[in-house]
Amino acid sequence: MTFAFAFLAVLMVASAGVAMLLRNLIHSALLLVLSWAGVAAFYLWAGAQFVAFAQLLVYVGAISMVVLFAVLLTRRSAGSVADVEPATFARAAAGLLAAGLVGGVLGATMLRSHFPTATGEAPKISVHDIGVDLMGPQVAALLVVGVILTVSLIGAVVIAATDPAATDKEDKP
Amino acid sequence: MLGSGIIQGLAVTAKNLVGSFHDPARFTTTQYPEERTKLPENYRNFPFLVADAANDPIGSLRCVACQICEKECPPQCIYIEKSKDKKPDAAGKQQFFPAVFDIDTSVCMSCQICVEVCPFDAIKMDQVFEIATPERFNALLLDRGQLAKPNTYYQQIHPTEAAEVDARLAADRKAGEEKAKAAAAAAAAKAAAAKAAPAAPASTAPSAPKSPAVPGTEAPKPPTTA
Amino acid sequence: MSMLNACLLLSSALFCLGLAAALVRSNAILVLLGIELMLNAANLNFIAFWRFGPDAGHSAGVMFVLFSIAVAAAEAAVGLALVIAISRHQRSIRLQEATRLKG
Amino acid sequence: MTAPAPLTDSFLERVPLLVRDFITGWFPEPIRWVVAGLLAALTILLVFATIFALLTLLERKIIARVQNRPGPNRTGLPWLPFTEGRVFGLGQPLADGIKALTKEDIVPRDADQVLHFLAPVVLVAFSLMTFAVIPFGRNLVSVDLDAAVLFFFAAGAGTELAVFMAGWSSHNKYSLLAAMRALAQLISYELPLLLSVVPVVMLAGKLSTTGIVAAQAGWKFGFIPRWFVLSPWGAAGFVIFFIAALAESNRSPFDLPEAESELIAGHLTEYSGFKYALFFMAEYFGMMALSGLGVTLFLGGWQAPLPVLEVIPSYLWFGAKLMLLILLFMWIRATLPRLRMDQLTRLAWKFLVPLALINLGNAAFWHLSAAWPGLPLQAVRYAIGVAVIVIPFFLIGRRLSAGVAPRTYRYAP
Repeated sequence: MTFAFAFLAVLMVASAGVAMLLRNLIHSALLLVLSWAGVAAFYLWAGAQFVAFAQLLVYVGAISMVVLFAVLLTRRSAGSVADVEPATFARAAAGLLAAGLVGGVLGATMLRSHFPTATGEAPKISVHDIGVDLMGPQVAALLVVGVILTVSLIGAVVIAATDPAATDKEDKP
Repeated sequence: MLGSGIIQGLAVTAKNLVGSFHDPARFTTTQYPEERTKLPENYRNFPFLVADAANDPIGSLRCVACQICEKECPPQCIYIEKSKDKKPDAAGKQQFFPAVFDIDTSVCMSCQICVEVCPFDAIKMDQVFEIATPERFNALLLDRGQLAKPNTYYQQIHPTEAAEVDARLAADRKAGEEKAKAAAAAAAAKAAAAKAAPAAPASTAPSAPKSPAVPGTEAPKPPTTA
Repeated sequence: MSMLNACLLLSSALFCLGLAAALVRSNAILVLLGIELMLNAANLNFIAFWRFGPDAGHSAGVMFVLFSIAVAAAEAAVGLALVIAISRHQRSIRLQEATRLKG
Repeated sequence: MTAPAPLTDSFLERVPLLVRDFITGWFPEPIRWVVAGLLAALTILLVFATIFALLTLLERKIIARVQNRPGPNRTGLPWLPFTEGRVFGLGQPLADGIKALTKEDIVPRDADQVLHFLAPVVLVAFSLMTFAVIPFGRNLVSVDLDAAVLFFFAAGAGTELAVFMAGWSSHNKYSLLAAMRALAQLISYELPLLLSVVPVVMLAGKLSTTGIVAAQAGWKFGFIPRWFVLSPWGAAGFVIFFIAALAESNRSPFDLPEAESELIAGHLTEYSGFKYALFFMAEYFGMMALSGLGVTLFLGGWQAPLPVLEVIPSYLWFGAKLMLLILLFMWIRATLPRLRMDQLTRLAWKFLVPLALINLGNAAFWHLSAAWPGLPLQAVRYAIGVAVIVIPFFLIGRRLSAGVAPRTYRYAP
């Protein structure tokens, strides 16, 4: 139990950390996919089967695809899959410092505070329960999410679609 | 309707799939080394030498080493050495024979000119197309042992043409034999007459050696492959 | 240290990595990926509390993660559409150069 | 998986479970479930690898017959007696396997070595994982998950990633183009695939594959099976599912990622030897897995089509239905030419997705009208169900094919 958790934790943190350090964008994205899969495995470990598969489906199946597609569409030449040059040193240092501070605060808090925990078996939640919950108490949220998804899909298409006037201007020398 | 074309296409392929199992008109493949389609009669590739006796092909070649084909061959793929001695041919007449008869099939262009010029119907076109060899030089150079094939084989691969040739040869031979017989008879009669009347004039005597005894020695016949 | 604390530590580590990526990297896609990672770290907390919290078995944690995943998908779609639009307009996805709207 | 075989079933029905229990019986209790799991994985691997080997031959034979050729029929098994060494070319898969194994494995110098190696491994691993949730027979499912359908698609998502990895890591223009095509295609067709599955989940009320098969049990009037494919929404859903499955498994006519006339071999261009064989295997595994899911969701899973035929063990029925779908795959491959990229995406977004959405409403209507009394009302219900899906089909079809069909050819009938 603990061993599995430790393994997953190391997998997630290591792959995410290496992903953030790599200069090759595709490698970063694929390593992040591994990290997301690790999160899904964590859900599975915690007993949330449905959420785990949903995570896998959405992150590994959909978001990673979109990310990779974006990488391929935005690269300018064959070599430029490798990252654009990093920010200035000062900016990087500031960013790292901020992240480190947040991490320090969070970590310290986690280590010191004591949360009441329930001991015992993993709570059972079946797909049926989730369905009843989604259609019952959470139906308003479900509808809102549906609207958000639709709007964002249309918005994404509109934003990414080529503006005919703009391309005409660009193409004509 | 959208998709009707797809259904039509599926029907066509299904018909082919089923038909290939029972309809020989659809399924035309022959399993080559085991099954063979019959070659067309006029198919030809490389020449071979016709021999009259099946049990001794080299000994009974019709070829008399006249070397006409060697001279006529456009790519010059034929090489002949005439024998020093003579031996009797099918009709019993003394003839030269090819001591060496080589055809380089890597050079031969299957033009059939050798067949057309041969006055003795001794060289014909073969139908053997499985001529792949593991070696480039000697294996493609055929000597008279490999080239000699019996007349029965010729009758098998070119039945119509072979029948014509055989009929002509037989007629020639018959004519020759009759002439010889007539000549012999005449000679005998003459001898008898001479015996009976030694004083009779000998003016008819030289006609006997002039008469041809073998059909092959007659004037060349036009080739019959047309 | 209880299991819950361990999970929370893990999630804060992931969160920090995501934050660092979002702040330090200048590639728009990597920044977006960092944000996704932060979102995942938050989701991890929900599941951790659902699993080990005192009110274990209440489905709110799972529900929240489900909605969060759905919204993350929408966010990724819009974000990457924006990245593509930016790259089309300024021929680069360096965020430092996307300053056209600066006053 | 570790449930014992119920004694009510016939002996033949119980054979696989009995064998499993026999083998797991050798091991101590605590690790029995591990052994059972490994056994299931091993069985799936062996059975489907064998089927894969035979399918490669069968496919070549069928396509050959469609083109009026005999297909591979010479490679035999030389040690078999009385066959003169050739049994319908049954040795061909073996020969192909040996060839693939002994070929040189070439990795391009500029390739991304790690990803280039990982791609086929990931692909085969994920496509094998999908078999875990398919019930191959009564009580024959490796993992009876609560959210099995979701698992199936989640695992299937990994294969898309692998195709991309293969295409990108090869450092080859054609491979990269193929990878992009594959991504666009898989994203496009994931949607109709999922949308065609949703009605099934909705009416069965379950995400578990065993539950969905159980929901299709029983007979109408005592002899018509209650398979989903026999209802109007089920038939439409099955067709949509099947088309999307063709595209998802990169099969002709949707094999754009490996369109040999345009992209050499697509993402497989830089692969050789055993890695290529793995890709080939994964394609067949994907095809079999999707067919298996189609059988489970729409064709009643392992259930017999007639009550009388239930004496035949359920796994054989599943195999027969699976074979039927795979033959359909091959038949279509032998018939249809490859689509163009724009036609491909148009088909998905303008035709399949709207129809799948309408079908969702259709299924809802079917569900709500289940209690209509009397045979005439049921007939009306059926007619409405057919009309709801056929009328939009005609309308969308007419709009899509406006100006392009029917085509007339000057020199062909």
